[in-house]
Amino acid sequence: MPVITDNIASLGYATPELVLAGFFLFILLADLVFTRNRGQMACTLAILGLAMTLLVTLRLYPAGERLLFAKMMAIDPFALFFKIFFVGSTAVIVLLSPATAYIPRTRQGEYYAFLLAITLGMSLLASAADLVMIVLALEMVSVTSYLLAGFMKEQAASAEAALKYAIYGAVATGTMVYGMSLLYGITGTTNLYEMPQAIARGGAAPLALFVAVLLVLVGFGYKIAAVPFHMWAPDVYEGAPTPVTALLSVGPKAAGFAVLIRFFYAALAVPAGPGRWNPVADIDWPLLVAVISAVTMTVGNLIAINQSNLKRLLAYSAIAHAGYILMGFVLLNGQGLYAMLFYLIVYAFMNLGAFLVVIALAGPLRSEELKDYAGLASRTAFPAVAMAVFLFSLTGIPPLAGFVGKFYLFAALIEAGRAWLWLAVVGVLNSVISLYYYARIVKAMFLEKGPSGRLTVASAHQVLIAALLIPTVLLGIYWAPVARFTDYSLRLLGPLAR
Amino acid sequence: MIGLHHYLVVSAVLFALGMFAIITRKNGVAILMGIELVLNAANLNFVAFSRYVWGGLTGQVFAIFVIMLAAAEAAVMLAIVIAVYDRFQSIDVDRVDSLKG
Amino acid sequence: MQIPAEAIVFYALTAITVLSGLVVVTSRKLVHSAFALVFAFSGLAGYYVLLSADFLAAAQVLIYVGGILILILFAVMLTHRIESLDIRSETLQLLPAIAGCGAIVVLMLLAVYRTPWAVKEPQVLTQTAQSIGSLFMTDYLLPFEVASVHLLIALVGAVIIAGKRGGQ
Amino acid sequence: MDLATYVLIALFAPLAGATVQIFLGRRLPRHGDWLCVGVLFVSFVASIPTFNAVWANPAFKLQILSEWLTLGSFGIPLGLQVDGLTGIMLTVVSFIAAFIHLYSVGYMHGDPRYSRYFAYLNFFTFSMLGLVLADNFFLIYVFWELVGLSSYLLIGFWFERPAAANAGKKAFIVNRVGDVGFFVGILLLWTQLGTFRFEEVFKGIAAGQMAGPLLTVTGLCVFLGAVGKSAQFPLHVWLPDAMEGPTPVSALIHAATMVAAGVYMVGRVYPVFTPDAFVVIAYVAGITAFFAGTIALTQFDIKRVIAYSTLSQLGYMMLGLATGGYVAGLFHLVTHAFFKALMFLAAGSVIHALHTQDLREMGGLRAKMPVTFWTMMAGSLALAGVPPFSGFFSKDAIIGATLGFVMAHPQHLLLALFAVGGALLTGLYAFRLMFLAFTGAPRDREKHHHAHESPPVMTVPLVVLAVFAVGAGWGGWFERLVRPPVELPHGPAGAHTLALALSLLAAGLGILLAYWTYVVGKISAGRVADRYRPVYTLLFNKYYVDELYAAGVVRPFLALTRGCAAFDLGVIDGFVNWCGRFTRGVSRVQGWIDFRIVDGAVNLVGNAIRAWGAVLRLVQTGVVQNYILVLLGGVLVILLLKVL
Repeated sequence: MPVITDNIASLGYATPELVLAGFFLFILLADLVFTRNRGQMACTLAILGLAMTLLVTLRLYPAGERLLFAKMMAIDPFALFFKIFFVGSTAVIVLLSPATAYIPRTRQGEYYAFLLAITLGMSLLASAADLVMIVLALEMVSVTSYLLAGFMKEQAASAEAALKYAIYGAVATGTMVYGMSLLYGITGTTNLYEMPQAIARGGAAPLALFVAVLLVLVGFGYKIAAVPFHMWAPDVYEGAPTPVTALLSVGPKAAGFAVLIRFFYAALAVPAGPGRWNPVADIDWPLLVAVISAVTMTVGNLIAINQSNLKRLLAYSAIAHAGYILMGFVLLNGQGLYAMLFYLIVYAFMNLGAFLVVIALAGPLRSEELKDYAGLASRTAFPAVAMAVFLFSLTGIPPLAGFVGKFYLFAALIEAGRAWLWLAVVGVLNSVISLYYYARIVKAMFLEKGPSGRLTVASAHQVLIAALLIPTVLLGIYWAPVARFTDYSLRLLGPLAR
Repeated sequence: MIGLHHYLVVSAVLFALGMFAIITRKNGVAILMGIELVLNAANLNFVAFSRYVWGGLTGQVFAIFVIMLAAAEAAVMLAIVIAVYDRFQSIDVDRVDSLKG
Repeated sequence: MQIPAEAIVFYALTAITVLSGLVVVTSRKLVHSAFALVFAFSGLAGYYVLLSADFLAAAQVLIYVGGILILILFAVMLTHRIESLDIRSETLQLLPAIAGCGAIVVLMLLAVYRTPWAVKEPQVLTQTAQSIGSLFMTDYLLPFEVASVHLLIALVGAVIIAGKRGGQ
Repeated sequence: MDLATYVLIALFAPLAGATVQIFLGRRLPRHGDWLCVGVLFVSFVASIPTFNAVWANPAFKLQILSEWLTLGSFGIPLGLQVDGLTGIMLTVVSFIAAFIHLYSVGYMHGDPRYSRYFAYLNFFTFSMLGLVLADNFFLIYVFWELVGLSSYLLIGFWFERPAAANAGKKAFIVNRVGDVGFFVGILLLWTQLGTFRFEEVFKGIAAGQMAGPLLTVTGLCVFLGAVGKSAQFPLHVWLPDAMEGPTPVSALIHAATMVAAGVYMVGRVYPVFTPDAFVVIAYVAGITAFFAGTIALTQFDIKRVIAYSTLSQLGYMMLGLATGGYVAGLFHLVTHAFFKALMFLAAGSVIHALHTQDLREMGGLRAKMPVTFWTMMAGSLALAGVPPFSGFFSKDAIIGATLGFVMAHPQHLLLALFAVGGALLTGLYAFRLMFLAFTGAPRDREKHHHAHESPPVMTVPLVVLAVFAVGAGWGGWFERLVRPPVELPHGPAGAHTLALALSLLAAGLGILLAYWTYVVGKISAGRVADRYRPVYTLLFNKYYVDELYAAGVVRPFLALTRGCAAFDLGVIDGFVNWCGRFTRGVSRVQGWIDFRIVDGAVNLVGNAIRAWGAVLRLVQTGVVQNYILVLLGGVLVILLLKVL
């Protein structure tokens, strides 16, 4: 694999991060210098920055697969996939924010700057090829998340969310760093791409290696909110400003998956033929992750059933979805990874969409409680219908995008043979359970009687909802281009997925 | 003769102490202290491995980055603690539990 | 028993670190914990010297003792009235914590002792400050820059979150 | 534009119409009826080039393929195909559907859910067109289900009426029974042959990769789907009840879409059936043809008479297909589509004028409603199989095929009796209806006085359809376009002449009997009924099939329900309720099969799940240190499992 040691030469391949960092500073400075309309200006600049990031990211595709900055950072279609993903999901949040009243006017400049900062952190995380970079990028995402969660600090819930998030996050990071220190002791390197050989060379130290991997997994598991590292998620999701919640449930989660995949597939697996791997040194981490996956979706769905606050319900649903996505992770083959990436795309559309409806209705409805959604369909039809579509897609009902995503996951498991059939069964059962609570929302909106009086939803939000609704429906019927894109994105540096 | 194992034992004990503090202390600031202990335990590992097993400076550099992260985290967390104090008039974590279920 | 001096220093440092660590986690008074933490961090700095990581030892003292601890004390003072500085720091879920932390120590030590670490003759490192400095400018340039951006984020964020109602 | 584009337009125009209509229908001028009627005519016009293409070259074949889903060795193709049969079906379905849409504008005028009705109707048509065009089992199953769903919505359209909501449910559930069979059949084919594509399945069967009893069973499973959808005995019970839907819907269901789907499907996948399977099919079909005819004799609801006649005719189609009359069976499907749509619309016109469906309250309408009378007469003549009306040609061919089959296999003589007897019954009940409704003195003067001819928007479709009901049998065009996919045995030479004679005789006798009974009065229907009271009662009660189901299936289910209800802890909220109230009406009805069975079972499971969720919820205490303890505990458990 081509390695670029020269830092200056590497810069040319780190343009997305440069642009993001530049705009982050720019917004902060502009916010200090200008005095009028700072919120709008910051929003505009953020959009501009994201657009430019997208542009330079797309221009990186011909670069192929490389290691940059003395093997600190990897650039490959896999990383670019996630960079585009992050830019896209942040862009949705940026676009929906001006029409809401979540963020105090005086702090809007910093708000948008932090949105770019978290995107920067996620981009770095997707590219991180060294434990140092993983820790730094993960911390950047985490710290920015704490701050964003506490952005409405005047409200007790927001402050509480920030505190819990910070404490939990710090513990998870601390544990992960401790695991990394053991990993360094075992392998003598902090570079992911040097680890398989080092592990193979170092002879058998299975127990220490397992402890190290497990502790590192705590850090990643916390980011993707997998059981038993998930417990921060519902409280934080409920307390944080809803746009931030929407972002947290998509962006950092996907970033967690990105680093999880790169870490495990680059450092702890060796390629065994095209599109397959074997775990290095016989550590049975696939089984470990499979159990975590099964428990995660079950716990998430079971608790979600009893929720009455929509944000909290969606938080548990997000936990359950982390479990679904993890199903693809355990297979050690390209098909599993493919299903994961595809599901992430689908998940981004439908989950952001569901949150977007909650956000759009929070203003006119003054509530995020399920009981206030009764009879919503007769008060404002389009958001209600869109919400129903997003929720059914999250359930995995055809012909919506969620169905295709789940289909790929289950099919990959079934294709892999009898070993993982149990996981597929658990997954299907969970999908059924999830229908129970998603349908409850739909039932409330369409069949129950609620107060009368029309609600007006901001037109900016209507447009955004439509923009997310169309792919959610379309991807359920025709997804060939996205599938091709996903397939191409499997070019992970080092071990090629396909 | 002091060897690698000695340091690893100390580090494991520090890690456990830090965890213990995090789990048992009510006070937000005390929890932060526990977190610092955990991070320092990791750092001790890094430096010890660097010295006794692999040589070079990788471990030390990593430890410096961890110290930097700890500083940033401490700053943010203490700021959040102050914000929580403004709302709850307390920094006892078990009283900050309005979000649950 | 060739170099008892190292052993003596090590055990002395261990006594300081672990005991003050114990005080940190058990003291009923927050301020006592804070000061005990100074000793624990200093003990760690001593280890670093023993491990011939002199730059790191200095950084430990400067950043932890000089920076983070001051920060902690500020937070203690900002969140309590001066007269009640010796606020009690109570505990909860004691028994499960003892069991859990005890178990994790045991398991980790098991892992440590079962592992055949490839221990080599320790090299004597000189002038680590210079080497680390040049590493930051070469191999570790990217993490270094990322860390600086990270600190900036933390700084701005801390100001915003801790600032008075309504921001600036 | 190339042909594929036209085909896609023809297929998707109704879908587009339905989509726009469901969201915007109420805001459009005239509630969007022009849009929905318009897209159907677009669809019809777009299907004409296809027809031209197959007409110019009967061996024409067009395939529109697209890989829809692939995963490793598993792939589902998304293919459409056009050949002679689909060319005809595409045109006929869109044509009839278009006129039924047009007719609905008048019939449904002023209904509170007028716009919704058209959306459903468009969707129904789309589903049927997709079914016709599918080139693989997967796709045909998808559209099959869509047809079922949309028929359910339309039959239960007036869900405020318990009978309508019940009928919708009944249709849905009975069809589901058939669909299970179909699904199993498809899965069997797939596991044996590894493909869903018709072409490859046929190739595999021709190559002998699947044969013997397994193939017979598979074929019967597939046929079970058709039994449900095409309302063959014993799953026919839903069709007469489906009359509760708006009359144009009945017309659509009976003529071109729903029931035709089963027959079309059997024709489409013809090579899947073994001779043994065909014997079973033939008996099912023969029984349906004959007994439905006998029931029709005793009914007084005008729509029910036509409904039972549909059952009987469907039996004929299947009988033709099963006895080697491939072309005859499908031909009858097409001619029947024309004259049955016509008869329903004419009946609708009568109902519209009289506001009653009871034949006993009609009579003497001929003068009041001349257009309706004459068009209906054309339909009845076609139905009875009187030359030169279209029905004659197709039915004659079917009887010919059946006789041929019976001559070759004398042990199946019963089939011939069913076929000929059915023809006699057809003439009898068709003209019983005509005479009772249109001739003689009006039996309800009040209603008769208010009766009037329907508006042109309703009569024009009648006239157009009548033209086809008369002429669709001429010219041998169908034989030119549709060829059997497999080599069929030729029946003995004399079969056709005999069939011609017998069918003419049977039809003539039937009509004559009707004339004697209901016009001349030589035979008193009442006295016949009295003399054979048990038989009459049996027929009048439709052989008690519904009651048998009630005793054999429904009551045990209800008993089970009560058992489950005992366990039911009374949680009302939740999925089941939502499912139960899928349309609001469905929930209001207690009826045929009580949803409480499902309610009880699922609520039980639901309660258990909820209880678990509530327990797990307790862990989420709100104190972050508890969370961290759980984290630590999780790590420890995993570690311990590893170490031990």
